[in-house]
Amino acid sequence: MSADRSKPPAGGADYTVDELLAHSLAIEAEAEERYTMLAEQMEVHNNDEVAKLFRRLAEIEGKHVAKVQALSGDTPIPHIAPWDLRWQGQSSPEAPEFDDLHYLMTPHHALELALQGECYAAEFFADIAASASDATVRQMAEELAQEEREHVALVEKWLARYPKPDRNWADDQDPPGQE
Amino acid sequence: MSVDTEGTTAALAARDYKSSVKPVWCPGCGDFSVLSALTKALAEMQLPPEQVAVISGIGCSSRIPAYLNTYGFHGVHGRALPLGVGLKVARPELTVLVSGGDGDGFSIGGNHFLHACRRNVDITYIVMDNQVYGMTKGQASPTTAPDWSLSKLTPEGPGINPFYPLVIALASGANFIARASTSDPNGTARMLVEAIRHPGFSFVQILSPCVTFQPEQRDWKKLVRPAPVAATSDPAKAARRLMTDDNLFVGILYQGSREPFQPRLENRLEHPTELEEQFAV
Amino acid sequence: MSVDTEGTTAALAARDYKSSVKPVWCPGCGDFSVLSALTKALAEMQLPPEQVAVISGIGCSSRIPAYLNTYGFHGVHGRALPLGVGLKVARPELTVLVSGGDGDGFSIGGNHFLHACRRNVDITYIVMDNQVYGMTKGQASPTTAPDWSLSKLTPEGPGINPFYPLVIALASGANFIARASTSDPNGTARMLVEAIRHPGFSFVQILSPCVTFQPEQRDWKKLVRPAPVAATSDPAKAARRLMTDDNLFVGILYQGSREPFQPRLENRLEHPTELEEQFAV
Amino acid sequence: MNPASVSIALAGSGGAGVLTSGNALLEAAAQAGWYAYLSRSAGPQIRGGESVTMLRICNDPVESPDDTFEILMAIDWRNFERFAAEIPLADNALVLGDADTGPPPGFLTALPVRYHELPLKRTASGIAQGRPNMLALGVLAELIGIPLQTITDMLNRLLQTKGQVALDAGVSCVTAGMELAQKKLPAVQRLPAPAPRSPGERLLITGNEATGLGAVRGGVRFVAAYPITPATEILEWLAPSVDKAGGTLVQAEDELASINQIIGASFGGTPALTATSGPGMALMLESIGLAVAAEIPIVVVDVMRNGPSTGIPTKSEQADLGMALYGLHGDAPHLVLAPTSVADCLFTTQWAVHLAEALQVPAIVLSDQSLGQSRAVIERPADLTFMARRETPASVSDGYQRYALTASGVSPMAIPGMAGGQYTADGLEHSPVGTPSGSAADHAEQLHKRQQKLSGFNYGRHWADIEGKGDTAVITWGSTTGPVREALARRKAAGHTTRLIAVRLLAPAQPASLGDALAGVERVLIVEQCHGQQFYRYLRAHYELPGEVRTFCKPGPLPIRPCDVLTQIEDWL
Amino acid sequence: MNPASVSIALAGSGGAGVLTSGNALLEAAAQAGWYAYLSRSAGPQIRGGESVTMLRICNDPVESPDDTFEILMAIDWRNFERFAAEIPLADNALVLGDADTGPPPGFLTALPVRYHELPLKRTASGIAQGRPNMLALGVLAELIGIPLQTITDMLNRLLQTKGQVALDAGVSCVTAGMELAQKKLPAVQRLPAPAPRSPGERLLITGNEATGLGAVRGGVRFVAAYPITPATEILEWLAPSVDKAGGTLVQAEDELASINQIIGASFGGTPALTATSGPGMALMLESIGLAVAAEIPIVVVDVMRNGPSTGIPTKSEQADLGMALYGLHGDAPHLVLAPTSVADCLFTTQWAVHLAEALQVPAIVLSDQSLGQSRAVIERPADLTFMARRETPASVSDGYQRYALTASGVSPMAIPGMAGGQYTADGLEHSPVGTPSGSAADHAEQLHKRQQKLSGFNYGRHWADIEGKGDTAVITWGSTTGPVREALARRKAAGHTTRLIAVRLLAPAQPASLGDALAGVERVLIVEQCHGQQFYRYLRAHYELPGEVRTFCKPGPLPIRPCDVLTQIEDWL
Ligand SMILES: Cc1ncc(C[n+]2csc(CCOP(=O)(O)OP(=O)(O)O)c2C)c(N)n1
Ligand SMILES: Cc1ncc(C[n+]2csc(CCOP(=O)(O)OP(=O)(O)O)c2C)c(N)n1
Ligand code: SF4
Ligand code: SF4
Ligand SMILES: [Mg+2]
Ligand SMILES: [Mg+2]
Repeated sequence: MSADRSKPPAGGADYTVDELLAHSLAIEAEAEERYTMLAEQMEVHNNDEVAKLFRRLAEIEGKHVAKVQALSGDTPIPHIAPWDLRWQGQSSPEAPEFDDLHYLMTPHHALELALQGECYAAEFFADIAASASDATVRQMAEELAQEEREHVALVEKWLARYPKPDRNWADDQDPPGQE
Repeated sequence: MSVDTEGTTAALAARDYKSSVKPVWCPGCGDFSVLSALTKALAEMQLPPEQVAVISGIGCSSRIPAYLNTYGFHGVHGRALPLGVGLKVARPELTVLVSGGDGDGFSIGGNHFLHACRRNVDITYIVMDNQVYGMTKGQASPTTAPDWSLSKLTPEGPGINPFYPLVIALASGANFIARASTSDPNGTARMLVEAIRHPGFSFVQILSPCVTFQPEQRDWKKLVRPAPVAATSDPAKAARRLMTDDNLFVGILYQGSREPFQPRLENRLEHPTELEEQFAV
Repeated sequence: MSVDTEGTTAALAARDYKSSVKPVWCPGCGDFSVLSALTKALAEMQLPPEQVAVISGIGCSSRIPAYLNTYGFHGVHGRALPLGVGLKVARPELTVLVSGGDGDGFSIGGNHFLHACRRNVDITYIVMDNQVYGMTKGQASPTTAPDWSLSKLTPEGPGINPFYPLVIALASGANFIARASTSDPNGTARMLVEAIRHPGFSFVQILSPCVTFQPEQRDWKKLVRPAPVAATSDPAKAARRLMTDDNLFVGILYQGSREPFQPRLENRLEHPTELEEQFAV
Repeated sequence: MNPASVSIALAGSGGAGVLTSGNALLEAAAQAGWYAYLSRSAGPQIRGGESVTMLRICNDPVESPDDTFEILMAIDWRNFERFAAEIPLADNALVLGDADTGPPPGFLTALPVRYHELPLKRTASGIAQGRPNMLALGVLAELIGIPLQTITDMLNRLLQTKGQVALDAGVSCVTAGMELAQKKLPAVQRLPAPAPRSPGERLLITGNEATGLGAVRGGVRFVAAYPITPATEILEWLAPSVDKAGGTLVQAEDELASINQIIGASFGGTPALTATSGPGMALMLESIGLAVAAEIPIVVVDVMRNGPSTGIPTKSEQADLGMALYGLHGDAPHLVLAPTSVADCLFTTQWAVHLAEALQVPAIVLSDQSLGQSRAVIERPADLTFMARRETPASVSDGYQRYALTASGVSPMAIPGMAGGQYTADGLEHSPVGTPSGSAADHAEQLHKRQQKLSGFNYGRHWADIEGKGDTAVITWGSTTGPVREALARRKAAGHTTRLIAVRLLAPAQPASLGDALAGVERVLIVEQCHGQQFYRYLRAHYELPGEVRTFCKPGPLPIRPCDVLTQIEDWL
Repeated sequence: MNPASVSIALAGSGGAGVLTSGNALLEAAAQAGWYAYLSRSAGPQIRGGESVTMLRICNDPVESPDDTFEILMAIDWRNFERFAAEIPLADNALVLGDADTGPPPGFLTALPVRYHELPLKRTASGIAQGRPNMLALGVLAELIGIPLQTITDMLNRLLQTKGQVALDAGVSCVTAGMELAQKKLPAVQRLPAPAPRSPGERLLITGNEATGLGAVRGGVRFVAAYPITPATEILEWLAPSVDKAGGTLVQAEDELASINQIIGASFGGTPALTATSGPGMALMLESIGLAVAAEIPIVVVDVMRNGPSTGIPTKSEQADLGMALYGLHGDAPHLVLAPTSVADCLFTTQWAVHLAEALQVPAIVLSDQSLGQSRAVIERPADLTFMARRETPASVSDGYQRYALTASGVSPMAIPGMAGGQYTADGLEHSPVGTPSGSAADHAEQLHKRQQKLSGFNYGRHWADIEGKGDTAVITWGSTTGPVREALARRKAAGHTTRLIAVRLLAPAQPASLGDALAGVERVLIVEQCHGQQFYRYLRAHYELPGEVRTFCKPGPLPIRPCDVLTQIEDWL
């Protein structure tokens, strides 16, 4: 039942400003936390290269959190329970899903995941911008979408540096349970 | 815990419930998602971490307490539930969660599962079900399919009827019964909140893939779907519904209203030596 | 064993299955009736006593093997089922019966009950249910009513949901499930014959009064009545029927057709040292 | 000379009421001011079996059965031969039976005893609601010299719920019994009159009840258990009592659950206990190891019965010692204690709670069927200071280390609810913070800490009961202390001093203290009630025993009697 | 002089394949004709963690790690410091790393070693499907002197299912590795060429596999078990093997089930075994007591890991000795045996099956992680005569007594199916017929019988490995035998003889035999791998130790090395 993570709720993306802020904050905070957890996983599994990438991505998302907070100015962003956040997928558009990880993954894989997340986020905000009735919402969403698009470009640039690994990349030389 | 400038304690965020210990789970393991859902649930409830205890047995999944900033107890294999029951009965004001794996809970711990459901102490039991013994490197657990032949111990498959946790929970009298999936961490978080809030024994089975020994479980996210009907408080209805269950419906199956088991704990003695009088000659 | 005048072995009578040991049970105890029904069942089947093994745990009811002229094993509390499973799997040609009490089988032995139902080895499990621990002088068992307050250990009653053995047996996958009552020893004998004949794991709960610690159970004979419908092989139907069960209907509830668990036990080696070749250098 | 004590056996079958009248006699003797000690033995039937009540009455505190019985009274003789070995009769003992219920067994009348018949049944049938056992009570009261008034007072209390008719019947029967004795029986030499006592000065209690009382006094407020003979009465007493004290008792589904429930409760800060017997204790060992590793205080009482396996569930033996000392896997230091008498069940259990809490460690208390199910008059214990007092951190801050290395080895323990103290208790080896660790250094450190907190603690004088002087010492433990003590008292009365060392703290071993206690000793006799010399092997393993060493080692179910010990010593010297 | 052995550590993380290439190297060395011994250590992660494979190659059979490593090769250095304590390096050791995966940890380069860099990753990336670990294999093969052909043959076998490309890649990598070594590395002193061997003369096997093999050879045809580290591989090997031999393995729901399933099967006449580790064994104790009382032969293998509680599940220690010896409640005599080497896992398990069956008693076999998970080249065992042969009644008639008192204490056991032999096996104390009995006489008789059948049996010379002469003796057991034996061999080479006594039969104790073995000894050193002196306490309890006694007692997880033992002896003398 996996739906498209990039989409706001079907037939009802008309967020208020508060809602938009709450959603964007949740999306960015989740992404920051997720990347931090993924970096830890790679550290524990001695995949330093990917760990560093995830740390870097976490930092970027951290800045995004700050950015959203800045957007809201002095008015506190209302809290929405995670399950009341509205989008079509089961998890937030931007953060990679836990089960997409592999301990032997390469930077290429990591960046593909990141790229997917950034694209989803960009589309998500773009969709809102396109369908919102409130002008402030439209403008804010467009701003956020633009930001995400910049990220997409950045990640695409990084990705170019890491060619697709050969298809045996996940071959485990010491498969578990072999002893 | 973040403190705002006025010096009053600000709201707790999910990350405030995480400890600094890094999980040893395999990247990709469903248990990460459970950890994330659980911290979200605790944050939503704004439970002070020191008022929460998370108790587990042994297994990959049972390592979860150390990754949380609550009180924790990583006990022995199969005995998490009685640890939790003892703690809750003696300290009813605490929020007690018990968590672990399908091997821990349904194989060696099966008896405690039955009797914890019956006893209905107000705790929440979270089983991260991956249909395998992850920690001991891939043997069949009670929920494993009879023809799963990847374990050296049962090279032709365990060959026995799987254990259906929700059915057993219902048959034994659990007060809240639900199934969640790691592919929906926010939905899982909500279900955990409801489970924790519901008085009495709450049981949440979470389909949590073992990417190492059951890699095909990555497909679960494509297969799970919401239960077609809402929670019921009628055991008979719940039972009927379970008959058509393919173990991939997620949602709250049953919410009962049996009174939780909780002795009063009220001292009625001036001094313990009063108890000697009955023997005095 | 009676031998007829021609020197050929005559039919075995029920008494040929009794040993010379006199039961220590309280006069009036339901277990006498179970003993009688069991010997009748064995006689009806004309099973050679040496081909039958009766395995038990600890409790008043668990004393039954010594009163029989079959092979017997009076094991430790709660572990009769694994003793029986091990014996049957290793010696499939024997008829293996496991018997005991509700405390032995559902409290300390609950996990083995679950897993024996699942494993479906071709044995018959007879539980003499008196809703009490007779042997240790009257404490609540899992099947005891929550408000039964005659035990000093639970002076206000155990206060917990009773264990429903038939429900759990069905939920865990037993292949034959029935309830009998000591007030009808012949009906019980017939049910035991059917249980023994039915392939796979057969479970028979026998309502067997403890006249000493549950004297009101003497009234069971007035209350039990035959199940209104015949046995089914459809678990869903059986489950529905259990929803209206008041635990006093006697009869066969369910007869399934799952294949029993029985490894082949077929030597494919000329000599065990063949197994060494894989290590040879 | 007046006799020092009188021992009476009261036999009967099928609801003859020998336990009721035995207990009534015990209570009356206690009310009259004597000390007394009652034990019983019964057939395998759940009810209606043959049984004997054995009572010893004395002017001084009594903790052991005597060598022989002066009086044997049978309401009937059914299956009496099964008890023959348990009731050695004194020469010239008074044997009383009722011809109407059948003749005494032949082996009895062949003994040098005085057999008398009493028409108990017939006399009782002449009294409305009359019962032979109440007549027997009257007979015995008269023989011993308990005044009718004392018995009447006691019956008034005992039967108050049964109504006036029952009470009248009781009094009539007792009176008739007294008359029968006066008319039909020779006078037996009576005990001296007891010293006057103020009421409430002493307790009439079983070892199992005393254990429960010690637990509550020590601070236990959570109990989880699974019934098992002969430990169940501890639980039966505790269920309402711990509830009154603001705690609770949970009947668990099995011993695996009960041990883990108490560990959970204690993790939560509540002193917790379970009681069981050998088979149940065996099931608990894995989780007791968890409490060792995670440093959670708990108390586990094992009321020993005859092993191995199910053994003889209703009889006494001291053969779980090895399991209690060594039964945990890995290096798992813990406490093992054993009460030395019915009275001491109270003290030792209370002390065990105190020590377990102070040292954050499991304490195993080895009682046995004989201590647990015997009922005795004991001195009322002082309000001892040994209470549960667990060290908790004065304040918890970010760097809190649950398993910090401290001078004593005991680390202050945060309790759920203390903000900032959050940690995860773990059975995996761990660092001082509690994080799992496979490092050799962490393992060595924590092994050392857990051992040293026990070995470095000052247990004071209670580690053993040490009495007497001389160059011969008897070392014993648990319920055999009573008969040994009595044997040595007899030797002393005969002018020979012998040392008694009854070890209360079995683990950790106290070699220096035992060394002191044995200074100057040339002969050591080791007395224990088991077959496999478990105590002797333990002593050899952990202590230096001076001079010549002999063992007296006899399995249950028969009790060791003072004369058995005396014979061992006298044959040697 | 040629070196006696060469020790190599191969480190790497995250699927670098150090186990695969370590095993390949082991196999190649074995094929080449050497003896070898491989062990490994890994982080707590289930997969992808850091790990080291440790290999020792030798001209003679080898049963112990050496004091130090001559060669350390790292595919990468991630988390290597965690293993530092496990890999003591020889002075001048060759340390090899790949600069492309990062520099070696500072503490390493500070040591007096020769550090060389090898471009493993880079070279591998130039080969289709090339892998650094295969290069490392080539480097090491070249250093040791294993011919390319031997490696190629071995790769042909190992990779046959992976296809030609993988095989070609393997061969290319190994060849490239050999060239790298020739070009970049100094020559190391090589072992002498191995003696020529006929194929199949020796086995390459882990202790766990050898245990399984011993079980099947002994006659075991039913196995029930619950997985646990580090015993699981016994079960993994047995599952298909016992099936081929006409038996079966059942994965049970828990250890309580597995122990009772094997008791049930053995009651039915089928020799039966389970394998577990400390925590699981603790759960089995109650039921092992049942097998003692009911006299049912079973074998329980405990592959020990670090305790207490969950401890360190993947590491080795000898601290379950106390539990194995004394952990049963009541007086419950049984057998405890321990293999003294990887090879001996086979013999000792087979002998245990034989003894258990002959004596109708449970036998506990104490292996440990180090024996169980090490893989070694061993001599192929002779077809030993120790087989399961249970005494059954020649004919059964009405008066059949299952627990008859016999001269040996062993009573012929009827097996279900034998007409007329019907009896009820019982954990309650019983009469010779098997009827429950609470009588003191029956209890004493059966206790005596059960003890005497063990103590009166002639175990022959296998009770211990006894080697050497002299007035100093080292007593040890289990896996520490290897390092002790090697230490004493070194002393002998230096002209000093020392006795070795490695006890294989731990219970029942054999005091007379040990007395003989110790004749003339003045100094005894006791060596064991635990914290609580369990073996020393056991020896004190059951044996007389002559002269001065010292103990060398070190907990896991670090192995005891020959030099540790040597130091102890040399510091003393
Ligand atoms: C008494 C005991 N028996 C066996 C084990 C070994 N053991 C550790 S974890 C485990 C199974 C874990 O499976 P599960 O509970 O499903 O957890 P997962 O690793 O799959 O999350 C087993 C058998 C043990 N630690 N203790
Ligand atoms: C390990 C263990 N725990 C507890 C006991 C004590 N015990 C003996 S029988 C029994 C309960 C028996 O109840 P049930 O099985 O219902 O049999 P019943 O006597 O009612 O026929 C208990 C708790 C024991 N023998 N072993
Ligand atoms: S082995 Fe399976 S369950 Fe364990 S951490 Fe890895 S993926 Fe998760
Ligand atoms: S106590 Fe109850 S169950 Fe036991 S023998 Fe007596 S009546 Fe039967
Ligand atoms: Mg699992
Ligand atoms: Mg019962």
